[in-house]
Amino acid sequence: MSAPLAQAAAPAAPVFELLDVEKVYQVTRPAGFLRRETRGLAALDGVRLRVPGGSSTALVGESGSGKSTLLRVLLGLTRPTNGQALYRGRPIAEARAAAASGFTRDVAMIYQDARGSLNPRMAVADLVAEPLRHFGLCTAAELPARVAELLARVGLPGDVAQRYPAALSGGQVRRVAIARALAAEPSVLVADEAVSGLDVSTQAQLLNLLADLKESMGLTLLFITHDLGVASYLCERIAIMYLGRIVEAGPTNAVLEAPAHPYTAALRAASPQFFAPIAEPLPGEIPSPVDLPPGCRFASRCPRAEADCQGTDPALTSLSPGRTAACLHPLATGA
Amino acid sequence: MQTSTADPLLSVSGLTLHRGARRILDGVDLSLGRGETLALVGESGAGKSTIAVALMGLLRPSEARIEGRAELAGEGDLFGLPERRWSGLRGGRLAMVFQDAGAALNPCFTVGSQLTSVLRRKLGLGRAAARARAVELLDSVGINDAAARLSAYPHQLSGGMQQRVMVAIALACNPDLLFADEPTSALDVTIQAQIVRLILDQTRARGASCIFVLHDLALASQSCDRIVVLYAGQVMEAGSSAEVLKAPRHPYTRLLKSCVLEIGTARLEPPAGGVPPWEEMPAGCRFASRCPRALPRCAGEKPPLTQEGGRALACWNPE
Amino acid sequence: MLLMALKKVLQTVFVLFIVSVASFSLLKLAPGDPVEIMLGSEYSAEAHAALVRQLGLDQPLVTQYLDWLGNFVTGDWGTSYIARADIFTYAFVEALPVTLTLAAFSLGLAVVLGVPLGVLSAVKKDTAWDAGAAVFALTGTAFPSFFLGILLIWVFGVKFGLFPVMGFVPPWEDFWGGLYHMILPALTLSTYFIAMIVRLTRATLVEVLAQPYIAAARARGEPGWRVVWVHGLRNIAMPLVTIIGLQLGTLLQGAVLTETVFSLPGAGQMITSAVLGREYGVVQAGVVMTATLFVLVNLAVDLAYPFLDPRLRPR
Amino acid sequence: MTDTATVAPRARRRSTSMLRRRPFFTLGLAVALAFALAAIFAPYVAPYDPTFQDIEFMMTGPGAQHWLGTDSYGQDILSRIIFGARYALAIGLCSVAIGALGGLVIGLAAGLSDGLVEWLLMRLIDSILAMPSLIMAVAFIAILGQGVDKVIIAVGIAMIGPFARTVRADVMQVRVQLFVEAAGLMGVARLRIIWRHILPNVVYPLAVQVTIRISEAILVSSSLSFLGIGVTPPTPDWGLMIAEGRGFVSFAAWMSGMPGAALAILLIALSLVGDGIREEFDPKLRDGA
Repeated sequence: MSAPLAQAAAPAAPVFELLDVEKVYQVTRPAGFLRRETRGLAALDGVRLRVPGGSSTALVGESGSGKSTLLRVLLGLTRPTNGQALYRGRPIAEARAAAASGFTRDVAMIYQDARGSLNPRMAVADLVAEPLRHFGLCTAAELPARVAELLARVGLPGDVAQRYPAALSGGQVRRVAIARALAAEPSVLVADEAVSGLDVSTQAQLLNLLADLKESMGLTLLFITHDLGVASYLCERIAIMYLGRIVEAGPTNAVLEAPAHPYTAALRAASPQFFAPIAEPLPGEIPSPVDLPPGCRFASRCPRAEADCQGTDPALTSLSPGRTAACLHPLATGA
Repeated sequence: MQTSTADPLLSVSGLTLHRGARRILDGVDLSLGRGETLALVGESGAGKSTIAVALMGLLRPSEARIEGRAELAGEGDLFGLPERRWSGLRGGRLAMVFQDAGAALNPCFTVGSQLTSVLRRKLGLGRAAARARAVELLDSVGINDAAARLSAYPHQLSGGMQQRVMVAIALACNPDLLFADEPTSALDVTIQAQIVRLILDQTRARGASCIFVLHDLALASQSCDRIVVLYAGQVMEAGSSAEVLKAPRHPYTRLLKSCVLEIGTARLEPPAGGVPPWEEMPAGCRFASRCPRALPRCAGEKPPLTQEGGRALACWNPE
Repeated sequence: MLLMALKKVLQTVFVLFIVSVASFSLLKLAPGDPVEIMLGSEYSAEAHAALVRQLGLDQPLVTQYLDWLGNFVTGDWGTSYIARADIFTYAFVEALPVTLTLAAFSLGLAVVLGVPLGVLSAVKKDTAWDAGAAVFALTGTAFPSFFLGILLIWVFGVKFGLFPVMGFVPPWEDFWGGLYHMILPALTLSTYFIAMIVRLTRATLVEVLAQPYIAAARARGEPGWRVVWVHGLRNIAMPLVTIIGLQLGTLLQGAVLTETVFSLPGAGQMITSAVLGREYGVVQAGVVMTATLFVLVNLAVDLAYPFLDPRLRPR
Repeated sequence: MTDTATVAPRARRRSTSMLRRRPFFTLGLAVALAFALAAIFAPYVAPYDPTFQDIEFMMTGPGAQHWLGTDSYGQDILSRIIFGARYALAIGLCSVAIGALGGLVIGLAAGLSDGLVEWLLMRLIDSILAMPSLIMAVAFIAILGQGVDKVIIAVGIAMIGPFARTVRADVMQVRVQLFVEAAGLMGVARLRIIWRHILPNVVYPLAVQVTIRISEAILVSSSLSFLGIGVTPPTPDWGLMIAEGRGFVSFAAWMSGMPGAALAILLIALSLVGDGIREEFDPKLRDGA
C-alpha cells in the first residue's frame, strides 16, 4: 500500500475534489393540451468526493444512481449546475480549457464500450499513436517502437497493430483502449465499467493487467463499476451512490465487510456469493429522480426506515476516521 | 445419467448441433428430475444458450443440424416431434424466460395482448376470462396495479418490470419445465436478486423444473440444485452444484471458479488466452489447448463423460 | 404529442415556402421575356410597357412574389398561352387526376404484390425462391421504366393485342374500362415499386425475424404464420410506410415517363410539353403540384409514426 | 443471394477475394467495364460513324451488315449504341460527382451545425427532396435549355438532395460516437476531429452511395432525352434513340429495343456493382462490426 505514503509526501490539492456538486437537467413533459411543464431532474444532488493523488477509488451504484453524470462532470464534459468540481484545486472546466494545466494529457479515460471509443476506420497502430502524436511525445521515427512497446505492455501480440478494431475480440479491444489511454503517460485513469460484459477469465486477465499498471505507473485510479467484487479487487476506497448522491464512502474492505448504510448492506447481500442462501431482496426499484420526496431518498426501499427518515434528508457524515455515510440510523460498523 | 431422481423429466443424450461446418454442441448429455433446478454454466461460446434454444425447438432446420435424443417425460424424443406438436409444447409444458426482456417483448403490442394471447390460445379462455387471469398472473409476479399495466407497452416499463412480465407469460400455462436464459444479466444486482427469487419461488410453487443458463458460478451455486459445466459445446463436469463447486475435479471448473471475484479476493489466476477459433479447436477435449493439466492424448481423444457417485466428469487427467 | 405534430406542420409550411420561392424564381430565371411571348412577334413599345405594368412586372420582387403567391393560393395560376386555357383547370382539374389515378393504381398493385412476395422471400431465406425474388428485385429496380413500357406495348399491345396501349378512361366514370386501360401503364410504373417493396420487406423482415421477441413469441407457442404475419409484419410497418412516403417522388417522376409512353393526358405529359413549348407557367404549376403532394404525404407519414410505433408515443 | 455478406463469417470475408465470393458483383463489374471500354475506344470499336446516314439501309433489321440494324435515317444502331455509352457514362459520372460534392458540403454543414442554422439547412434539404430528381432536372432544363452540359448540371443539382440527406444522417450518427468524444477529451481540436474522425467515417459510405447512384443519374439523364428535353438529335443518346424508335415499334422493334436493352443491361450491371460494394463495405450490414 504505497498510496497513503504518496499522499503524505505531497500535501498538494487532491486530484479531484467535488464540493456539493449538483447537476440538474431540465426535462419537459406534456401537461394538458398544448402545454408543457419543465421540471428539474437532479442527476447529482450534493455530491462530495475527494480523490487524492495515487489513490484508487471505486464508484459503485446501480443504473440511475448518477454514476455516469458524475463521470461527465469529472471529465469536464458537463458543468455542474451548483457546487464546485475541482481538479488539483482548479475548476475542472477551467483546467480543461487551459492547455498549460495538462488536464487533457494527465487524465485518461477508458470507456465501457471500448469498441465504440475506437475509430473503426483507424488501424490499432494509428489508434495507439494518436495520443503520442497529439501531445508530441515522440518523434515520427520512434513512433512504431513506442506503439509496439505499449501493445506489449497490455499483453497484445505485435501483429495486432495492423488490424482494425472490427477484427479484434472483446478482450483485445479493451486492451487496445487501455494502451491508448496509457500512451500519453497520464497520472489519472478514469475507467467506466472497463471490465463488465466480459467472460470471467477475460475479466480476470484485464483486472490483473489494470492492477499491475496501477502499481507500476503509480496511477490515480477512479473506477466506475456495479460489481462489488471488482471494486474490492482493484480499489482501496469505495463510494456507494444512490439516486444522485454518495450514500457511503470509506476503505473498500471495511465498508463491504461491515456496511454502515442499509443500501450498501443490501447491495452486498444481493451480490451472488458461493453457497449462501439467496438473501431477501430489497423491495421495489430505484425511484425517478424527478419529484424526489423530502427526507432520505432511500427511505422508500429501506428495511430500517423509521418515521424521521421520511422527513429529514441525512447528510454524508463521518462515522469513524475515513468512513462516512448518509444515514440517520446507520448499521453498527464494529469499528 | 447423472440425475439422482428416479423419475427424470428430461434426459438429453448425445446432443450434437452443427451450424454449417461448426460443431457448436458436441455430444451433450444431461438430465433433470421433476422439481429440480439445473444450471448450465460456462463462458460465451460454451453453447449453454444454444442447448436451451434447441430444447425449446426454436432452431429451424435451415439454421442448425441437430443429432441426439431429448426425452421429455410423456412425449418421447423431442427432436422427433413434428412442428405442430412443438408449438403445442412451447408455452405449454415448455416455457422460456429470455436474457433481455426489453428485447424479448414485442414493442408494438401491449403487455396485455402478449399475455392474453397465450392464455386464450393454450387454455382456451375467453376474452374476459383471459384478462382476469392475466391480472392475477401479473399480480402474482409482483406487479402493482396489474389491471392498468395490461394496456402498457413494454417500453413504458422498467427492465425489472419487463422481466416480471416475461416470467408471467412463461408461467401462464403452468409449464413443467422453464428455461431461464441469463434472466438477470441485463439487470442491476438488487433487481437481479428479486427476479431470481421470483423465478425460484414461482417454479417451486408449481412443482416445475427449471434450467438456468448462467455465467455467474456463485449465482448458480445459490440458485440451482445441480450444475453442468460446459466449454465450447462439450460437457466438462456435472453434478450437484455444492459438490462440483466446492471440490471441482475438472481443471476447467477449477479455473473458472478461480476467476470468480469475491469480496476480499487477493489475486486472480486466470488461464492464459481465450477460447480458440473454431478452425483451431482441438478434436478431442476442447479445453486441451488451455488446460494446465493437459496430457498428450487430450487434444486428440475426447474423454468420455463418466458417472461416479452422482457426479459426471469428462477428463483424462482429473484432479 | 400535439405539440410535436404542430412542430412538424410548421416545418412543412416552411418547406412549402422554400418550394414556392424556388418555383417563383423559376419564372424569373426562365430565359425570354414573358411579355414578348404574350404579345407575339410584333408589338409597340407602349403595348409592351402597358402589359409590364398590368402584370406588375415593374414592382419590386417581394411584391411580385406576394402577388404571385396570393394568386396561386386562390387558384389563379394564369393562362397557358399556347393551349389558350386556364392553367389551374388544365393542370389541377384535368391533368392531376390522371396522374393520381395512375399513381394510386400502381402503388396499390405494388403493395398488394410486393409485401407478400417480400415476406415469402424473407421466410424462405437462402432458398431458390429467395434467390429468384432477389434477381427480380434487382432487375426490377434497375430496369428503365420507359423502356419496359415500350416492351409491354410491343408484347401485349402489338403482338397479342390484349390491352389498349394508349388513352385514359376515368375509372370514376367507367371503372372496368378505366382499369382495363390502366393495366399496362400501372404495370409499367409499379414494376420498380414491386421490386423495391420486395427488397425492403425482405430486408426489414429478415432483421425483425432475428429479434429476440420473435423467438419469444415462438417460445410461447404462437403458430408460425402468426409469428410472421402478425408479430413480424407489425414491426416492419414503420420502415415500410416511411420508404413508400419517401419514394412517392420516384413514383411521380415515373408517372411522367409512363404518361408519355402511353399518351396519358396527365401532369407528366403536361410538364414535358410545357418545357418544349417554353410555357414556364405550366412547368411551374407542375413542379409546385408534385412538390406539395410529396411534402403533404410525408407530413402524413410523419404524423402517423406514433400510431405505427408505440415507442414514439409519449409515456 | 443479396444477403450473403451478413451470413458469411468475417474470417472468410477477409481471406478470399470479393470477386470470387460475389459472382453477381463480378459479372456486373465485367459488363460495366465492357461498356466503359467500348465508350473509351468507341471510334475504334464502332463499325460505322454514329451519325452517318446510309439512305440505302434505312430501317434495316439486324443482319450481317448492320449487326443491330439501322434506324429510320439509316444510321447504324450498334455504332450509335457504342458512342451512346460515352454520353451515358460521362453524364452519369459527372452529374453524380456534382451531386456528391454538393451533398457532402450541405450535408456536412447541416450535420455539424446546430440550432437555427441546422434547422434552416434541414428545411433546405427537405425542399430539394420534395422535388423528385427528374422533375427537378426538368425544371432546370427549362431554365438552362437543352444540351449535354446542361443535362449534367441539371441532373447533378437534382441529386444533391439525396446525397445531402445521407451525408447528414451519417454525420449525425458519427458525431455522437464515443470515439469522437474520446478525441475531444484528449483535447484534439474540433477541426482536426472533423477531418480525422468524422470525415473518414462519412466519406466511405458516401463513396458507396456514389456507386449506387451512378445508375440513377444515367436513368434520369436518359429519361430526359427520352422525353425529348435532354440532349438534342443527332447526338447518339440511348434515351433519344428509344424515343425515336417508339413510333416504329410495330414493324421495327429493334430501333428502340436495341438501345433499350443496352441501357437496361448497363443499369442492371451497375446496380449489381453498387449492391456488391454496399454489402461489402456498409458497416450497417455487417455483423458485429
